[in-house]
Amino acid sequence: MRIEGAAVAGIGMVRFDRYPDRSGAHLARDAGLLALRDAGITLAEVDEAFVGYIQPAAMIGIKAMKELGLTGLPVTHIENASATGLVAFREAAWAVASGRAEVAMAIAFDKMTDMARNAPSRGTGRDQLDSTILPAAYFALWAQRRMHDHGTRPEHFAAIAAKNWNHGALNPLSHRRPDHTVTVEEVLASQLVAEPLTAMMACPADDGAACAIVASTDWVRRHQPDRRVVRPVASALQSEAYSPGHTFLGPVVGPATMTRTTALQAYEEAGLGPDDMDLALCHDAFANEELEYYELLGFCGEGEGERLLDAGDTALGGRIPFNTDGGLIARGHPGGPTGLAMVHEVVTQLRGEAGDRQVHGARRGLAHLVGGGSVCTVNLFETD
Amino acid sequence: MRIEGAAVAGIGMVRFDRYPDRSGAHLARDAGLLALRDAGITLAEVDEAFVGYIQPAAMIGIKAMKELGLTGLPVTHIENASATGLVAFREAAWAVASGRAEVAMAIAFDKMTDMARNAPSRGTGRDQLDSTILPAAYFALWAQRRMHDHGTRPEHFAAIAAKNWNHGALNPLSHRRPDHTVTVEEVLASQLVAEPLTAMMACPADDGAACAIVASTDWVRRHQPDRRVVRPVASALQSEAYSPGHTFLGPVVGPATMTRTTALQAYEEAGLGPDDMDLALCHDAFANEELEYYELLGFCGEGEGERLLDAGDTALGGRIPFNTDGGLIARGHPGGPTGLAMVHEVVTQLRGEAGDRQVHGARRGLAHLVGGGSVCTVNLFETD
Amino acid sequence: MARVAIEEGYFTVPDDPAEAPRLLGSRCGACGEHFFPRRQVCARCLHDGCDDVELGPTGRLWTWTYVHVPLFAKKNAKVSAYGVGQVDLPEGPRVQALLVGGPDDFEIGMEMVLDLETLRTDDDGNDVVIMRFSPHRAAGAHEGGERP
Amino acid sequence: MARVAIEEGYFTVPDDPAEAPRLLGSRCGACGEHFFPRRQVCARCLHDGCDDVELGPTGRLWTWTYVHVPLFAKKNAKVSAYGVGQVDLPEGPRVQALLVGGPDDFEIGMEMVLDLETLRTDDDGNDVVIMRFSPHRAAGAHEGGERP
Ligand SMILES: [Zn+2]
Ligand SMILES: [Zn+2]
Repeated sequence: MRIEGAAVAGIGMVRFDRYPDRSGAHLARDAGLLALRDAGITLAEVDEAFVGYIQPAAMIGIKAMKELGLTGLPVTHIENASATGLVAFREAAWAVASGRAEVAMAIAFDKMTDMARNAPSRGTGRDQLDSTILPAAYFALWAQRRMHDHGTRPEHFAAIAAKNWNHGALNPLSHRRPDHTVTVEEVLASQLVAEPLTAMMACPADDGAACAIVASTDWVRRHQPDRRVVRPVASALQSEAYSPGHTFLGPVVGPATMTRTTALQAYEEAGLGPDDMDLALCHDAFANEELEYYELLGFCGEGEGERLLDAGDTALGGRIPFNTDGGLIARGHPGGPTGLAMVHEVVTQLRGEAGDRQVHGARRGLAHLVGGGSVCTVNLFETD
Repeated sequence: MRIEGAAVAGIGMVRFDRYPDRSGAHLARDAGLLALRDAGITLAEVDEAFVGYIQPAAMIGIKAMKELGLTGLPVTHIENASATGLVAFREAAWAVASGRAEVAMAIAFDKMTDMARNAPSRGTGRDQLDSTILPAAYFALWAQRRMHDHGTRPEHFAAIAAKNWNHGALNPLSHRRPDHTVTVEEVLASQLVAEPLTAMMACPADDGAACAIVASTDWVRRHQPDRRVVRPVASALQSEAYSPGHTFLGPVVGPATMTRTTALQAYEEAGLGPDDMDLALCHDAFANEELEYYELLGFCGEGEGERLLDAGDTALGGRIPFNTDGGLIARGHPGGPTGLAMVHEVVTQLRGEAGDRQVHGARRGLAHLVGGGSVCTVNLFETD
Repeated sequence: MARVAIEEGYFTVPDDPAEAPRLLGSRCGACGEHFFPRRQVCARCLHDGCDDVELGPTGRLWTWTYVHVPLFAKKNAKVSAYGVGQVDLPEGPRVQALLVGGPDDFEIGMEMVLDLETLRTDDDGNDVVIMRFSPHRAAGAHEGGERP
Repeated sequence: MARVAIEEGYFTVPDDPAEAPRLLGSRCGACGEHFFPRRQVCARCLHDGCDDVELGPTGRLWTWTYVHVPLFAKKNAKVSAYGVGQVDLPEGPRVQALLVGGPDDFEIGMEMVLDLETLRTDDDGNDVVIMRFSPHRAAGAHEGGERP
C-alpha cells in the first residue's frame, strides 16, 4: 500500500566511527537534536517515537529517548537486524500516514564496537552448531557461487568496494574518508577474509546514531515553505519466503531473491519502476552484494550486473549511482542506525544539498537493506 | 485516535509455566498455531506480524516466526519491557486500522527462567550504580509510601494477592492454580521479599507464549459469522512525562500517575469511561500496584482503593473485577507474552467463553501494563 | 589507597574520607530545574544547555524498603539484606540509592546524608566506592522538620 | 569414551566411529518436502505435521568459502582458518556447515559426505562432536555427476 501524506521533516546523524567514550544514549541524543533542529522543533512537537537498536538489550531505547526530554510521547523499540533503521522509519511513516501521529520520530543507535567486544568468548566460529557461519563467510558463499555461475572476478567486487570508498571521501559524514583514490589493486591487496572477499570489501565495525523525523505533508509544507519536500512513498518489508535451497541453520539473510520480490512490491505500491530512480542505497556490507542487487532491484537483467558496473553506471556521475554516501563499506554500518543514515542521504540528495557528491536533478531515490533472520526492505522516496 | 475497523480474529496461548525443555521459538509456534486455528486460517492469510520479546537478543523473533511457516510476510520485533505484548498488539491493530494489512498477527514469547539464570553474575543487587533497585524493591517503595500516606496495611496488599491467586484457580491457563482458597494470612506468612511485600504478593518467573490475530472487522464478520466480534477501540501508549520527584537512576517504571494520563487518553479516544468497563486487567507484578491502579484507572477516587477492595468490587462477582484470569501474580508474567495473555483473557470474557470465571454480560474490558524505562499502555476492547 | 568511584560522573570522592561526597547533577540554564544524574537537555523545558552543579549531600527520605531476598527469583543469592530508598534533595531531584542501616532505622521524612561505601579493591589497589544514604544522626527525624 | 553431539536433535552419533552420521530432518506428511533441521510445520505447504526422517549422509557442494580471519572484526581470534559451505542433500535440503580441508580442496558440484569432528572432552569424559562435510574421495567431483 502506498504511503500517503507523509514527508520527511528533519534528519540528523552522528558520523559513524568508534566512540569508546560516548554512550549509545548520548549518540542518540546528539542525532536526535540535529534532526529536531533540522525540523525546527523540539521534542514537545513529536507525537510518537520509534527507537531502533540491534544490541541485545531491553528498555534502553526509552532511556535514550529520555536524554532528549520527557514529554510523555509513546516510545517503542523496533528491531529487525541490519534492516532496523529503515523499519523504524517505516513505522514512523505509517504512524503519520494512518493519522495517529502528526509528527513521528525514527531514531536509532548502536555500538558495534561494544557488541564485538562483548560477544560470547566461545564464539570461535566453529564450536556452536548455529553459529558456524559468520556474515563474511555467508556473503562469501554468495560471491563464490556467482563467480561459478557468471564468471564474475574478484576485480568486480573490488571495483565496487573502491567506488564506495571513493564516494565516502566526498561525504563529511562517512566513517571512511580516504585521502587518496582507492584502487581495485589496493582493495584486492588487503587482508583476505573469506574467499574471495578482502577486508576492504567489507564494512567496518563502528558506533553511531541517526534520526529522521516524519510529519504530515501538510505540516512540512506549512513549516518548511522554502525547502523541497521529500516524501516516502513506499516501504515494502518482507521476510523469507520458502523456496528450494533455503538454508535454515546458521546465520542467514535469506536468498538474494528476497530483494527482487521486495523491490517489486515497493515499485508496485508506489506506481514507479527502477527507471524512475535517480540514486540507490543498498546493503553493501560486503561488496559482492551490491552487484547482486543491481539485478535484483531491477536496474539490469540477470547476469548483467558486471556490465552495468564496468560502464560506470553505478558510480557518481553514472546513470544510477549506488551508495553515493559511501555505503555500508565507507559510511559505515553500526547496525540499527544504518537505515536512518540511508534516509539521511536520500533526503540530502533529493533536497539538492549533497555538495560534492550531489546527483544532479535527483528527484527519486531508493533505500534497501537486508537483515539477518531474514528480512528485506525496499523504501522509495520522491520530491516534487 | 480511536482504532476503527479492527477486530480480534484469533487468540492462543501456551499456559505460562517453567519449560526447561522447550525453546522460546517452539513455545511461540504453539501459541501461534492455536491462534491461527482459533481464527480458522493458516499463516498464508496473515499479511504482517509483530513479534514481541524482552530477552536481550536480536533476530530471534523472525526465527520463531519461521517455525510457523515461510510465507514472506513482513515481520518486525517490538519491545517495550513488560508492556511488550500489548504494544505488539497495538501495532497489529494499527496495521489493520491503517489498511496496510487485512490480517495482522501479534505474537510474543519469553523465557524468564533463562533470563534469571543468565543474568550477569555480578548482579548482587548492590555493586552496580544503575542496578541497585530490583523490581520488588522498587514497588515496595510505592507500597511503603502508600502506607504512610493513606494508612494502607499489608493486609490490603495480601487481600489483592489472595484474590488473584483464587482467580487463577478458575483459569485452566493460569500458571498458579491453588488447590485451596488462598487466604490473607497465607499470603502474609510467605517469605518477606522487600518490606512490606511477600513472595505470594509477587508474580512468578515463568516461560510462555501468546498470540492474537487482528483482522478488519469486515473480515471477521465474514469469516466468523456465529461469534461475538471483539474490537480493540483504543490503545494509548505513553512514556514518562517529567514531573518533580522523577527518579532517573535505577530501574523504574515511572511515576504511578503515568497510568492516570494514559487511561484518560484511552477513554477519550474511545469515547468511553471507567463506568463503561465490565472487567480490567492490570500490571499486578506486585499486589500493591493493583490498589494504585484502581484509582489511577478511574474506578474510584484517590485514597478510596482500599474501600473498593474491601467491598469486594474488584473480585469476580463484584462491580469491576480485576485480573479475572489470575493476573501477573497467578496467571504469570513471562515478559513479552504477558500483554497478549491479557488480550486472550479480555477476548475470552467478551466472547462469553470464560467458563467458571465468566463476568456475566461483559461487553467492555480494559488491559493495562507498565514497562520499565518507563512506559504505560491502556487498551480498551468492546463487543456488540 | 586512593578511593575511586564505581562509575565516573555520578558523585564526588573527596580526598578527606570524613568529608561527605556530593552528587554530580545539572541545572537548566533556562528554567533553573535541577537534575541528577547529569543531563544536557532539560527534562522540564527541553532547553539544550544544562550546567554542571553539585547537589546534596543531605536530603529527606521520601520512601524506603528493606530487601530481604536481594536476588528474588534468582537462586544463587549470596548477598545479605539491604535497604533502598528515595531521597529528596533540597535542590529538587529525588534520588534512588542504597541505604545504610537495618529495617528499624528508617522513617519517611527523616533527614539523610550521602556517604560512600567501599565495595572492593581494584587491580591498582584503589578502594572502589559506591554512594549510599545514611540517617543523619545530628538532624531531627520527624517529618516537616526544617532543612538544615 | 562415548561420543555426544554438541547439541541434540541435529545429527546421529553412530556407535561405530567408522559409520557416517546422518542428519535428523523432517518430511512433510502432506506435500513430501524434506527439511533440515527438524520442524513441525511444513515451510512449503504449512501443513502441521512433519515426520522425523534421517537425511544424507552425502550431498553435493552448492558453494563454499574458506575463512582466513575466523573472528573478523573481533580482535582476540585464536582459532585457525576453516572452510564453510552449503551442501545440497539428495532429499532436497541445502545445509550450511563446516567443511574439512584447505582452500584448494573444494570445487562447486563435488560430492561431499558428512562426518563428525571431536571438539573437546566434556566433564563426564565424553567426546563432544560437531557435524561437518568432507569431500567424498570415492565419488566423482565433477558437476552433473550422478548421485550415488
Ligand atoms: Zn529547563
Ligand atoms: Zn508440506
